[in-house]
Order: sequence, then C-alpha cells, then structure tokens
Amino acid sequence: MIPVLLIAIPLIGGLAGFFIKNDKSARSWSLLISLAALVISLWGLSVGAKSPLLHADAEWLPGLGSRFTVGLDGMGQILCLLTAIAFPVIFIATWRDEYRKAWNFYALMLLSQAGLMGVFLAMDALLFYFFWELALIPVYFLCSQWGGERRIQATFKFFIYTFVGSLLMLVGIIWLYSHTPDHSFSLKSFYGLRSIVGGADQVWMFWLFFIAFAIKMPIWPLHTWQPDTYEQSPTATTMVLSGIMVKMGLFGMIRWLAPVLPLGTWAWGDTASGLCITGMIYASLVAIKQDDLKRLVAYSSIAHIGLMALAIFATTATGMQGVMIQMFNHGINIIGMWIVVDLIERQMGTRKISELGGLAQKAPALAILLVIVALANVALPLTNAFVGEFLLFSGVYSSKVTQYNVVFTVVAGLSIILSAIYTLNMIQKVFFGNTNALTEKAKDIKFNEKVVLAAIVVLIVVIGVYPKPVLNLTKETVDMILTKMDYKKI
Amino acid sequence: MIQLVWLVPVLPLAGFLINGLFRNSLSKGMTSIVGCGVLLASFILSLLIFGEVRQENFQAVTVTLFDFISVDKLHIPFAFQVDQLSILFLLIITGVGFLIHLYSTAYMHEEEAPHFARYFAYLNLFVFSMLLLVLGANFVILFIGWEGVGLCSYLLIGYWFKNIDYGNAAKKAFIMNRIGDLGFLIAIFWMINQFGSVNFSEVFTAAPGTSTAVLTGITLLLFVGATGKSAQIPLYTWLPDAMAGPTPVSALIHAATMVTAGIYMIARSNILYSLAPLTQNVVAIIGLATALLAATIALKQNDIKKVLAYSTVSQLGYMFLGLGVGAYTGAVFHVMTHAFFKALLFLGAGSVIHAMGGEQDIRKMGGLKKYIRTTHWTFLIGCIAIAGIPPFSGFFSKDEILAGAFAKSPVYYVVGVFTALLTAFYMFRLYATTFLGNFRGTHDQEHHLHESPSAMTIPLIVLALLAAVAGFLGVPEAFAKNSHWLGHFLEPIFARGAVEHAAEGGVSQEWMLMGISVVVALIGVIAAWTRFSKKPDLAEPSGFGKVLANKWYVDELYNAIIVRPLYAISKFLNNVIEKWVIDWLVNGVGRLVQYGSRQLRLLQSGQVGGYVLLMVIGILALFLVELFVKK
Amino acid sequence: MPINYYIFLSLALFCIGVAGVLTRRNAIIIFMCVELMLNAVNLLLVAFSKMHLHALGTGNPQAGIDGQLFVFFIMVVAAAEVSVGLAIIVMMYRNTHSIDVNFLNRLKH
Amino acid sequence: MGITQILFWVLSIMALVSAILVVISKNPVHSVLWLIVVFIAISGHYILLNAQFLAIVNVIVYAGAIMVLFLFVFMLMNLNADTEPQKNKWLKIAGVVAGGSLLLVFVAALKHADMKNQLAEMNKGDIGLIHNLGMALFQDYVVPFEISSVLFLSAMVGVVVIGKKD
Amino acid sequence: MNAIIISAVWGILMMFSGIVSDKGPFIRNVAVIGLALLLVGNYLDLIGYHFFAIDAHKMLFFDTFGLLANTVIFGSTLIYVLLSGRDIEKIAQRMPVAECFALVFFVLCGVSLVTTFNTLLMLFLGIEIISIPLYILTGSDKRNLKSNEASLKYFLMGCFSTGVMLLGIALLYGASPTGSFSIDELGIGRSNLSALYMAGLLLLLVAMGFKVSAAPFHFWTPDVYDGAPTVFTSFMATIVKAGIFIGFIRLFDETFSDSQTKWQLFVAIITAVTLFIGNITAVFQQSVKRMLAYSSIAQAGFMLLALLSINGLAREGILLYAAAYSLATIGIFAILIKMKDYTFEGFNGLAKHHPLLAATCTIFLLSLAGIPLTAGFFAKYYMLASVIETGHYLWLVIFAVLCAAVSVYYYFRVIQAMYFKDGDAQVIETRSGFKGLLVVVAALIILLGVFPNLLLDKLNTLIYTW
Repeated sequence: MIPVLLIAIPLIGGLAGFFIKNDKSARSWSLLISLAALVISLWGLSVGAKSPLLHADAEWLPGLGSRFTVGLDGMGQILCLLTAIAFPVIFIATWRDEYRKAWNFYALMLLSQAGLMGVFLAMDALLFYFFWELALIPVYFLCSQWGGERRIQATFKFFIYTFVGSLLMLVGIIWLYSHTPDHSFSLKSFYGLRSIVGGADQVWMFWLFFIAFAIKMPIWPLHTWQPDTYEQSPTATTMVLSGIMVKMGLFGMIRWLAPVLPLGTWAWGDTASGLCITGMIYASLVAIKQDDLKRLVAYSSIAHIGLMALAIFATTATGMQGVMIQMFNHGINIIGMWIVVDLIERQMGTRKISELGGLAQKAPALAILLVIVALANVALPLTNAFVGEFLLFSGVYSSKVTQYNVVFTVVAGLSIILSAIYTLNMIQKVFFGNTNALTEKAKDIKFNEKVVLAAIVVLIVVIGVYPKPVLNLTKETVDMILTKMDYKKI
Repeated sequence: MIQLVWLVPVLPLAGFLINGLFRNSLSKGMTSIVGCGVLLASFILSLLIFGEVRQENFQAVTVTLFDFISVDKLHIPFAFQVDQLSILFLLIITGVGFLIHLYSTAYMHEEEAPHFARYFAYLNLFVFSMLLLVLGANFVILFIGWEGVGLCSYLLIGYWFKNIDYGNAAKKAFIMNRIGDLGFLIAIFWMINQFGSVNFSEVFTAAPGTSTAVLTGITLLLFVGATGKSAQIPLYTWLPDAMAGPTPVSALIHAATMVTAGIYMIARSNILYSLAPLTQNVVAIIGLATALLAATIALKQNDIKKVLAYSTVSQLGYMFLGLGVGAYTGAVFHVMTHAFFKALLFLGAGSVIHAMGGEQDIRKMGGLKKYIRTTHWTFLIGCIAIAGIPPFSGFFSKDEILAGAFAKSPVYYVVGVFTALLTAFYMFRLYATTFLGNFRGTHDQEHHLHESPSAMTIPLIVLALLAAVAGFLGVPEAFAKNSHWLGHFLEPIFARGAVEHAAEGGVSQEWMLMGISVVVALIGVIAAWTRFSKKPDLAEPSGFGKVLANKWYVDELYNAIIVRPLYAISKFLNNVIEKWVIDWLVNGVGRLVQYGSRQLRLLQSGQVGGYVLLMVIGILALFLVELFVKK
Repeated sequence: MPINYYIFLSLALFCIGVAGVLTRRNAIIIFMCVELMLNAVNLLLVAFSKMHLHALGTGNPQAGIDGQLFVFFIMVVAAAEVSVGLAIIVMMYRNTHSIDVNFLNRLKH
Repeated sequence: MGITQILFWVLSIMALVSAILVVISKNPVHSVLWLIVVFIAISGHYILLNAQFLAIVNVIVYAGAIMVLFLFVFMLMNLNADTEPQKNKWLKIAGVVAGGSLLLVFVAALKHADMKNQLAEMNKGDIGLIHNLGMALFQDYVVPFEISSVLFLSAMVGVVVIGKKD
Repeated sequence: MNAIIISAVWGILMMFSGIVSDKGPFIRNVAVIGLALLLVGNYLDLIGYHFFAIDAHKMLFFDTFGLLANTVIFGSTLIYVLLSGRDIEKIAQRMPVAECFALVFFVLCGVSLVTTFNTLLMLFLGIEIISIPLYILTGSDKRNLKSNEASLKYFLMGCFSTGVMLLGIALLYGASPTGSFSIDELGIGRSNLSALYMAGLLLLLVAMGFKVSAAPFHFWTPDVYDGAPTVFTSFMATIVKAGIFIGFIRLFDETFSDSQTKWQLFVAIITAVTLFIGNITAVFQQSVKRMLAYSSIAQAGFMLLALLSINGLAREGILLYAAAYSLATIGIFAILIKMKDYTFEGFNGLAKHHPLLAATCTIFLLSLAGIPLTAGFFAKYYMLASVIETGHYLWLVIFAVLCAAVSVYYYFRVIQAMYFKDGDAQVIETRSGFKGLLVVVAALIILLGVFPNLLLDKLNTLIYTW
C-alpha cells in the first residue's frame, strides 16, 4: 500500500504536471506533490517494520515470471525517506530559479522521483531495472534541456555511459533469471541463486553488475561523466543526481549484487576495494585543484561514495550500518552544499572560486550555514557524517574478508586529511578574505533558503548527536545482507 | 551532585547557542554576561563536584547520558567519567577559562556587537568541547571533544577572517591537527578491533592481557594524535602561527587548555603506556627534542607572542618528557602550573599589546615597567614561575619531571636541565627587552601607553597569585611526608601505571637535583638580565642566530617536501591524468565509433558490382568457415 | 550418368553466371547472366529429379516429379522477372540515356 | 562410351563454352545469341534426361520469348560493341577470381557428397512427359499454380505502372 | 488461406477501383476496408473458421504462429495506410494510386504465403510475389533518378539473390531423401548433415539474409531505402521485413531445427557482423532517412538473435519485435514524410513548433532504442533472453547490448535536434486525424512496453501447444 503510493503519487503528479501550463502553479503543484510523498514516507516509518502496509504485490508479467513486487525494508525506508525529504527541500531551495517552460521541468523532476522511489522499493529484478531506467530518462531531459552551455554533450556522455552500464546489468539480470529454478525475477529467487550459481559464473556476473553500479556511483576510473554532468546540469537536477541518484549504485550493490553473488563479490572484493580507494585519494587530490564550485563538490562526492563502496566490500556489520546511515547523510549534506553553491551562483553569477571572496562579511548567515554543512562534509564530530564515516572506517578496519584491511583503512584515511584541505581552501577563498568588486554587492540569503538550510543543519546535528533511530532502522536489513554475503556458508 | 556533571559542559553550550543565534540582537553587555556567566556557573559546579571527589576512597563515577552508537557488538555510550583527573582539568578549564573570558570582555571591546558575540560564542563552544574532551568516559567522546577544540581553535585563529594570513594560519592548525587525528582514529579502530570497546574502564582492564606489540602500536598511534594537538615534533609548527588569533585565545587555547589535551589523553591512558615501554621512550625523546628545539627557537624571536608560543611548545615538551618517563603526576602538575603562569604571561602580553596599541615587536618596546605597573609585576611573576625559581609554582612541577627524567636516564636529565637554562634565559630576555631599559617605540605610542582596565588586570592578579602559590600543591616528599597533595589526590589514576621515581634515589640525591636546577635557572636569569636590561639586541640575527630566528627553516622544509609536492600532484592529476588519460580514453571510444563509421560507410560504394562482389565474398567466407574452421 | 557430373556442370554454369554479373557493366547483360544462373539451377533440379526417380522409382513411379514442376515454376517467375526487369531498365534508359550500372552511384555511403 | 555419354559431353562443353562467350563477348547482341545457344544446350540435356516438356518450354519460353525480348530491347536502344561500357581490368579480374573461387569452394564442399555415386536416370522414366506433369500440376500443384497467377498479375500491373507514359 | 485469397482478390479489386474513380480518398477507403477485411478473415482463420475449403496438399500450413504474424503484419499495414496512405498521391503528379495499392495487397499476399508456407516452393513463390511489386514500388517515382537507380539496384541484386536461393533449394532437394520440397520431410532426422544439405542450408541462409538485409548481404538496403519514395521505404522497412523474418524463422525452425548446433555459428557470425555494420555505419549518417535505413539493418541484427536461438522465447519475441519495430518505424517515417528537410538539421527545434510530433517521435525513437516502458525494450529483452536461454553465445549478447548502446547515439541525435537545438523545422500540413493516430500508436507502444503480455499471453498459450 505505502510503497505503491510512494511511486504513484509522484508519477501521477508528474504526468499531470505536464498539463499545468503555468510556471507558478506548476511549481506549487510539484512542491505539494513532493510534500505528499514525504508525508507518506513518514507514515511508512510510523507503521512499524512488520506492518503489511509496507508490502505490495501484484500480477505483472506472468509469462516472464516477473511480478510487480514492491516493499519497504529498513534500507528502503531510509532511502525513500531521503528521496522524500530531498525533493521538497530542492523545490523550496530553488524556488527562485527561473526555468523556461517550468511546468515541464517540474513534471520531469517528479517523474525522476517516481523512478528513484521505484528503484528503492522494487523487490523484483525486472521491475528494478525498469525503474532504474525510468529514473534516468527524465534526468537526461532535465539536464540537456535546462543545463549549461556544454550541456548536450555532457549529459549525452552521461546518458550513454550509464546506459551501457545498465544494459550490461540487464544481461546479468536475464542470465541470473534463466538460472533461477522457478524462472522468476523475484528477489527471493535471486537470493536463492547464491548457492546455485558456481564461482566462475558468479565472477562474470559480478562484473556485469558491478560495472553498472560503479558507473552510477561513480567509482574511479568510470567517473569522468560526473563532474561534467554536475557542472552542466541545472542545480536542482544536480542535487537529485548527487544527492540520491548516486545512491542507486550503492543500493544496487547492497541489494542486488553482494547478497546475490557472494562468491563473486568475495573473489573480486579486494580489486574493487582497490578501485574505490584509488578513487577516494584521486578524487580528493583532484578536488584540491578545482576552481569551479560544482566540480569541487562533484569530486568530493566521488571520494565519499568511494568510501561507502569500500565499506560494502568489507562485509562487516559496522561497515554496512555505516553505509546505510552515510547514504542518508551524504544525501543531506551534499544537497546542502548544492544549495549554497546555487545561492552563490544565482547572486554572483559565477561559480569560479577564484572570482569570489569575502562573502562572510556580506552574507554572514550564508557563511555560517555553509561552514556547518562543509564541516559535516569533512565529517567533524557531532555532525551526521562523523557517525557514518566512523562506522565505515571501523568497519573497513575490522574486515575479515580481506587481509589488507589495515592498509585500506590507512590509505583511505588520508582522504580525511585531503578533504579537510580542499574544503577549508574553498571556505577560505569564497567566504574569508576581503570582498572584491564582484562580491561587494552580495546580499545575505532569503527566508526560504534560510529555512531549508536551517532544516538541513538541524538534521545534520541531530543525526550527528543521536543517530540511534536511524541505525536501528536498518539493523535487520544489515544482518540479513551479511548472512547472505557470508560466502563460507555456501 | 555528580549526576549533574552533564551541566558543566551543557552550560557553555547554552552560552554558545545564545550568543550564536542572537548575535545580532544582543548588546555587548549582555553577551559578556552570558559568556562569562555560564563559565562561572560551571566553575562553581565543578567546585561542588570537586568537593565530593576529594573525599577519601572516592571511586570514579560514570554518568551515561544516552547510547551514542551501538552496532552489533560495538556500544559507544555518550557517557561522562568523573574522577580525580577529569575534575582537576575541569577546574583548570573552567577556572582559567572564566578569568580569560572576563579578560576578553575588556580586551575585545573594540569589536562591533555581532562579532563580539561571535567571539564569545566561539569561546563558549571551545570550553564546551574541551569539557567534553576531559569528561568523556570513552575514547570516542574524547575524540569528539578533541576535534571540537580543533575546530574552535580554527575558528578563533581565523576570527579576523578578513586577513588572509590569519585564515591560512587557521587552516594550517586545523589540517595539522587532522593529521594527528587520523592517527588517533586508527588507534580507536584498532582498539575496537582488539578490545571490542572504547570505554576507558573496559579497555584498561583488558589491556594487561594483550600483547605488547599491539599496545605499542595503539599507544604510538594515540601519541601521533597527541603530537598534533599538543604541538610536538613533527606537527608543532602550527602553534606559533596560531598566535594570529586574539591574545586571550592564545592564552586560553594555545597555552592553558587545548594544547594540554594530548597530555591529558596520555595521562588518561597511562595504563596502556606503562605497558608499552617502547612508546614511553619515544614519547620521552620526542618531548625532550621538542622542548629543546622550541627553546632554541624562542631565543631569537622578537614577537612577544611568538616567544611565548615557542615557550609553550617547549613546556609541552617537558610534559611529554614527564609522561615518557612515567612521572604522570609531574606532567599533570606541570599542566596545571603551566596553565596558570602561561595564561598569565599571555594575558600580560595581551595587556602590553593593548597598551602599545597592537604593537607586538619587543624591539619597539622597552622600559614599560614604569607605564604599566600591574602588568609588569604580574608578568615578572610569570617569568619567574616559568623559569623555575622556588618557591614559585613552575619550580616544583618542572623539578618533579626532571627528577623523573633523572631516574629514567641521566641523559634526559641533562638535556632537560639545559632546556631549563634556555627557558630562563629567553624568558628574561623577553622580560628585560620589554619592561627594562628605556622606551624605543614611536612618540604617539608613548602617549598612548596606559594601564589596562580592571577587567583585564584582575585576572592578571588572580593568575599571578595562582602562579606563585600553586606549586605548594605538590611539594616534593623530600621536604615533608605527604606534602605532595596532588600526588595523593591522583593516586587512584596513576597508582597502577605510574612509578614515582622521585623518592627512589634517596633524599640527598633529590636535594642535589633541585639545587642544580635552581642554580641553572638562576644562571639563565642573571645572564639574560645583565645582557639585555641595558642594551637589548636589536641587530638582525646572523649566522646561527639567523637559523634560530628562522625557526630552523622547518616551515620551509615542510613546504618543500609536503605542501608543494601535494599541490603539484593534484595539478598533475587534474590537468593530465583526468583530462588526457581517463577522459580521453572515454571520449576515445566515442571517437573510435565515429571514425569506424566514417570508414565503414565507404563500403557502401554505390556500385552494384561492388555490392555483389562483397556478397560473393561473404558467401565464400561462410563456406570457408564451414570447410575449415568447423572441422 | 553419375549425378556428380550434373552437379558440377550446373555449378560451373552458375559460377560463370556469377562471374558475368561481376564483370559486366551493362545492366541487361548482368540480367542475362542472372538468367544463366537460373538455368543452371533448373538443370540441376531436373538432374536431381531423375536421380530421385532412379533411387525411389521402384516404389513410386512419380518420384522426383516435384523437381521438374519446380523448374516449371522457376521459368514462370523468371518470365515475370524479365518483364518487370526490362521495364525498369527501359525506364532507366529513358531518364539517363544509358544502361551502365556504374552510373548508378547517386546513392552511396 | 555410349551415345548418351557422347551427347552429354558434347552438350556440356557446348553449354560451358557458350556460357563463357556470353560473359566475354563485347557485343551485347552476341551475348544474347550465345545465351540462346546455352539454353538450347540445356534443353538438350533435358531431352537426355527424358524431360521433354521442360525441354520444349525452355526452348519456347527462354530461347524464344525471353531472348527475343532482350534482343528487342537491345535494338530499341541500338546498343553495340563500341557503346558497350567496360569495367576496368582489375575489377574484371576480381570478378573472375571471385566466381572461380566460388566454384572452387562449391566443388570442395560437394565433392564428398554422400550421394556422389548416385545415378541420374537417363532417357527413361516418364515423369517428364506432359501428361504426368499436367496431372501433377493441376492436382497437387494447383494452389501454387494459382498463386503464380497472382505473381503474373503483379508483374503486369507493375510493368503498366512503370511503363505508362505520364 | 483466408488472408492469401482475400489479399489477392482485393489486389485485383484495387486495380479496378482506379477505373471507378481516381479520387484518392475513395481508393484509400477501399484499401482500408480491404485491410479490415483481411484482419477479420485472418482472425477467423485463427479461431478455426475458414471461408474456403481448399486442399493445399500440405503446401501451406496454417499454424497459430503464422496467423498471429499475419495479424501483426496486417495490423501494422492498416496503421501504415491510415498514417501515410495519402502521401502516396504526393509522390508524383498523376500517380497511379490504385495500382500502387493493388501492389501493396499483392505484397501482403506474398507475405501471408511466406508466413504460412510449408514447402520451399511456396516460400520461393511468396518471396517473389513480395519482391516483384517492391521493385516496382521502389521505382514508382519515375521521373526521380534516385528512385530509378534504387529500383534497378534492388532488382538486379534481388534477382541475384533469387538465383542463390534457388541453388540452395536445388541442393536441398538433391539432399532430401524423399525427393520433396516439403519442409517437414526435409527436416527429419538431420542430426549429421550431408555436404549437399549443408551447402543448400548455407545458400538459403544467404538468400534469406539478403532479403532481411543481414550483413554482408545488406548492401542494397541503404541505397534502396534511401532512393525509394519514403512512403514505400516505410512499407518495405517494416511490414515486408517483418513478414520475411517470420518466414526466415519458420524455415529454420521447421526444417533445420534438428541440426541447430551445426549452423548456429554461422548465424552468430552474421548477426554480429550485421549488428556491427548496421549500428556503426548509422552513426555518421547525415540524413535521417538513411540513418533509419541503417538502423533497420541494426534492428535486423537483433531479430537474427531469435534465429540463432530458436525456442519459445524466440518465437514470442520475434512477433513482439515485429510489432514493436513496425509500429515505431512506421510512426517515424510517417513523421519523416511530413518533414521538408530529411537531414538531422531539418529536425532542429521541432519540439517548439510541433510539440506533439516531437513527443510522439521521441517515443518511437525511445522504443527503437529499446528504453524500458516502450515496446522496444521487451522486444530486445526477448531477443537477449532467448539467446541467454540457450546457454551459449553470451559474448554475442554482450556485443549486442553494446551495439544497442551505440544505437542510442544516433537515435538520440534526432531527439537532441528536436528538443535541445534551436531552429525552425519545416513541416508540411498535418491533419488533426493524423496527429490523433500518431498519439494512438505511441500509446500502443507504451502499452506494449508496460504490459507486453497483452500480446504475448496469447502466444504463450498458443505457441507452446503448437
């Protein structure tokens, strides 16, 4: 019931949105819809994990052995909540952005929300793939319609890139499906495969899936689409991309890869981890030299995602919990970052760090909020990210599936320092120092932006101080996944 | 009462929130009242708690607020631990903190209200984090405070954010701390992996059962953290730069409290260290080296705050020496006394700077003693105390450490004493150049000279008193039995870990040691006094002096071997690898397709003959496959 | 007569036809070569039909008749093709006074 | 070596030679004439194989009607040797080589055919007679027969559409 | 049988309808009625009610597979005529519309032969009945040199392939133990093949490959599709191709399924080459029409996957593919015909001036690209699934999806042109009826994309009983 609503409300709302030929009302409409979705997902949190309301199942393609099965488990809850929170926040934060034919813009946004929800809710491989693409298409149009001047090439690259990945995944899905004893796409039968599919095959399948997810996350060296796309897309879309979409990759790995192909995951875990770590350090280093705020955030995001992926391969309860909570945190924090970037860009008309400076004098409130968000980005204690990264690292350190756990931790740890470097550089160059001709006329932020950022800050601190509820939410999922991932038990 | 300990940190937090959120509406008066009031309140609260703690056979109390993180086997409660050590630090922090807040109200008075409020908010936040650090009942809470204070020092160093250099100094501080923190974090993960817990109680009880190698590793990593926070080699260079912050900040954070966090942490985990002798030696050597290095540098500094900063580094080195040789009480004792006299000295310096209208170069001062008397006297007391001349506090604490060092190895002792000599020398060089002789500043500076308001002088006086008498809390056993009150007080903490060497060598030896150090100190004092009171050295340093003046070129070294390469690499990755390797490959695929397309379409020649020919070739190919390949 | 002879004979004719198609530019000649190919096939079919008769004739006197009928149909189709083909060629000739296939190169790439 | 064999060889050589001549002769009209010779030779084979009906039809339809049509078109366009376009020599060689190798491959593929020692019934067996063929055609093959009428219709219509002046 | 006879008869009727009146609408309506009749008749056949009791002597076999294929094909023809029928008149002045429709019907007759043949003779006749009218239709724009050229090229190469096909048939005949052309007799017990049989098989593969434009026998396709009047290009590229494909599958399924392992490799090679050439070459095209020609080659490559793995999934899939591919392509061509300029630039900014055309066109393109929620996705899905089901040729599958990714490149170029590039795309008048129909087609594609079982459940039940 609830899952269906979560998908249906934005979907229908979005489709309807195409026909509101008026910018203002379209905007309000989309906000309304997204708030409705938020309410629903909160309801979903309230009903309790055992409630039948959290699952829905219907005949879809009997011939293919695929059913319309959706459900909210812990991980689904947390990610749906993130999605549900993100969209209203985005809509309010970008309330003042102007778009040509805004109704199409908002409609597409809602459609992508529907797709994302679907991805997080689907309990059926084919359905999962469906939503996976459904989330991609609207974003493609959003970016190449309302993006920057190099938008078309950038987003096209992004689209083809991810499309290649998802097609490979499709092959993997079909292959697995054809090996399920009951010829079904259901998650259950897929989880049954871990003992049926032999090691050699699992390795192949692992790569088919991993590439798809790695592109989405993105993991080095498959990341080059990301900075361009983030730079070129309209900020609202960038928020969706970086706040939620990248989680699709992690989510996919946790739900559809690791437990389904434990042998493959185990066999290539170290290699993949190596990639993740290389990515973290690489991205952090590159981030230091970025002059474009968007690119900076993009690279920092690559680094953070790499850490989460790393923790998945570590296969420890702490690490997995860390991933869960960090997926949420990263979403919140990076959206916060984007909001600030958007504000700066809209006021100053530039994202070039070198052209900015001394904003703290003109816009103290903005400065303070940014500093807090940025500090969350560098995982300072009592911010949400600290909890996440602490768990992630300690998970990686105590990993039993690799003998390199210490090396991994130490090397990955360097990214903590690097992240401090580039974040503080950015803060200093943008907000401190003296104002220049451009930043002279800067004004402080408006009410709605204050509200949104304040809300984000509150979330940051609250989760940073009292993460327990979030952790409890995903406990069962984590245990389930870990038991499935235990390759020794095959 | 102890159950209310959570109020102690929460009050400053409240202060922070009030000052932070309403910074635009609050008047300066209100701000200062809130800022200082919360501190006073928690100081009183700490006193009350102290009253309970100091009773005999008091057992450490753990106050658990809530469950912070709990994932399958790992449980990290958000808990405070009240025992002799933490209460001692509690008193120092809140006490000295309060005085410095008070001092600030006057010192920062030129700032406009919002920034004034911002200042106090930061200060309160700092106190909050520091209290968190010392109260935490497990390493994670400790770490939270640990990074919290780092943040606050970052914010306060960069308080005047318009000045890029200050910003850089702040950044440097934060990042260097981060480097240390990484070590700390890894140590924590190791502990989790090893003991399955980070709570002091559990870790320390489990420690004796674990292999020395592991403990050495953990303790070394913890020490890396300490070097960052407490400005030891190799991570000390941030502290002198940190003087960019307002002087009271330097007094509170970069002298009295934060920088002693490392000492606190090691003292706290003394059990682990006592089980890892290797680490102890490392700590001792590093500490000693730092003490010496910093002292030498301090000899040639002309910025009044820089001198104090390096003396701080040097004194911290002493404390680590104490920790290294197992004289934990001595170390903690020195933390306390140092807190008093160093705070005093900084505030004094602040008062001087205040009087000089922002001038910090001692070469432009001189003969100030007749203009600012209170400051002068208090500053003098501070100098004597740090120089280690009995009966002022510095003497007792430093002597205890030296005694411990001697017990460990005479070499330590000799170097320590030599450092003491230097300390006495440069402190009195500072004193003499600043207060004696005749005024060398500009004319209007001379007019401007005036004694600071009482809000500044009162703290000075109080601190001066403390600096003078605090030593009697730890009178060596040599004078009278059980005269070492602090030692008894801290016994429950260090009983198992520490070994009190002091008594071992017999009373006579101890007298001798004291004698030596006193003599040495006096030599230094007199040498400096005679040399600089009349004709201070204003000449540009040359030869070896130049090297010292330039701080052994360590900053330049770091720049050359770390900072620049880092930026170079990042530039290389960004401009070369990213663009011309990875992305080039990705786009290369696209280009390859394009190219292939352009070539393939030439097959479509438009000639029927050609088409048929290709068809025939296709047929041929199929038959050839059939004939040969399939066989 | 061994069937192989017929097989190779008609294959030879067929390939000559193919070679013709490849070597000539005159549309009609090309077309004629195609006719040659068809005839080669016809011959082969007839030969096979007789072969089948020889093989199965005892049981079924009508064996192999399908082959010859097929040939009949091929002729039918060939006739139809010729009519259409020549029509197209003529139309072509009307527009460009040539029947050279090399001139058919407006459409390429 | 009986008369049949002799005739077989004669006809075969005749067919092959004239087929080659079709391909190589410069003058299109000559090609047509040589093609007629090929057809006649093939008809001869039909007779050898005792398929009189096909032989007749082949002569009438092919050698008669169709070839005349070809000739007619040639006359219409009055093509002759000197207007005959020539491919450049390399393409020709390529074509010949391709055709030759095709033959080679076919032969290679079929020389081991399992029925290579099967015989083709010569000059006896009456399935080739009009009577039998007619029976079969109008009983079993009536449907394809009708269908082929559709084929003719479409061809007719087509020719009309194309050829109609406009 | 109904379909064959009705289409033939209606073809003749169309010829004479030209005499009654040469008004375009009238002729079109007659055609539409005919098609409706065809659909009905075919459906009656499907449910086992035959108008004519004719003994085909096992030369035709009306199974559900063939008849369903007919339904799909006639259905798409109906849509085709409704969408683009009136554009036939516009090809040239004094265009013999009636005759053209007659030819279309004859082609349909051929198609319905090819979908239900049971002897190679019928296959041959069917193919010829399809080809000969197509030669004409290709050249129907008489004054247009491109049209002539296309027609002549098509004709010459078509004849050549006919020759190849006949040789193949002849060899098979020789190899057949019972001396018959009937595919059920050819098929029996062919686990190990005589050289003759194998040669015949390969030649048939080549000839049929030529008809469905499989590389390297595809060379006629781009030129012919490009040269032919766009209306008929659409017809050729969709309905005819689909029909012949059904025949292709049927032939190999019925005749050679026992020896599948022997020839799978060849099909795999051809498929790979086709996918490669089709997709890669399409990338560089400047004219949308020509691009679609190449894309049709690429799509053929995908359909060949069904031939590679002849199994239940393949049979269902090929029908779904035929439907999805035909619908989408007909739709795009219908829009393309309305464009003044066939190059990609010609589509610039279409979305601004004609949002509806752009939107529907986008859906068709997405379907061709095989994006989920469109019929094209499930079509491709079935192809891939069927191959994976066989357990071999995973490399081919991966290669295929990579090619599909390439295909996105050129399909999306159109979308980019329509939506993200500025320009004023010139469009000749479009009636509201036309637009409405486009929307219906698009809706149909989406519907099949979400619930393919609307079409497939029938098959599941029917095919497995067959």
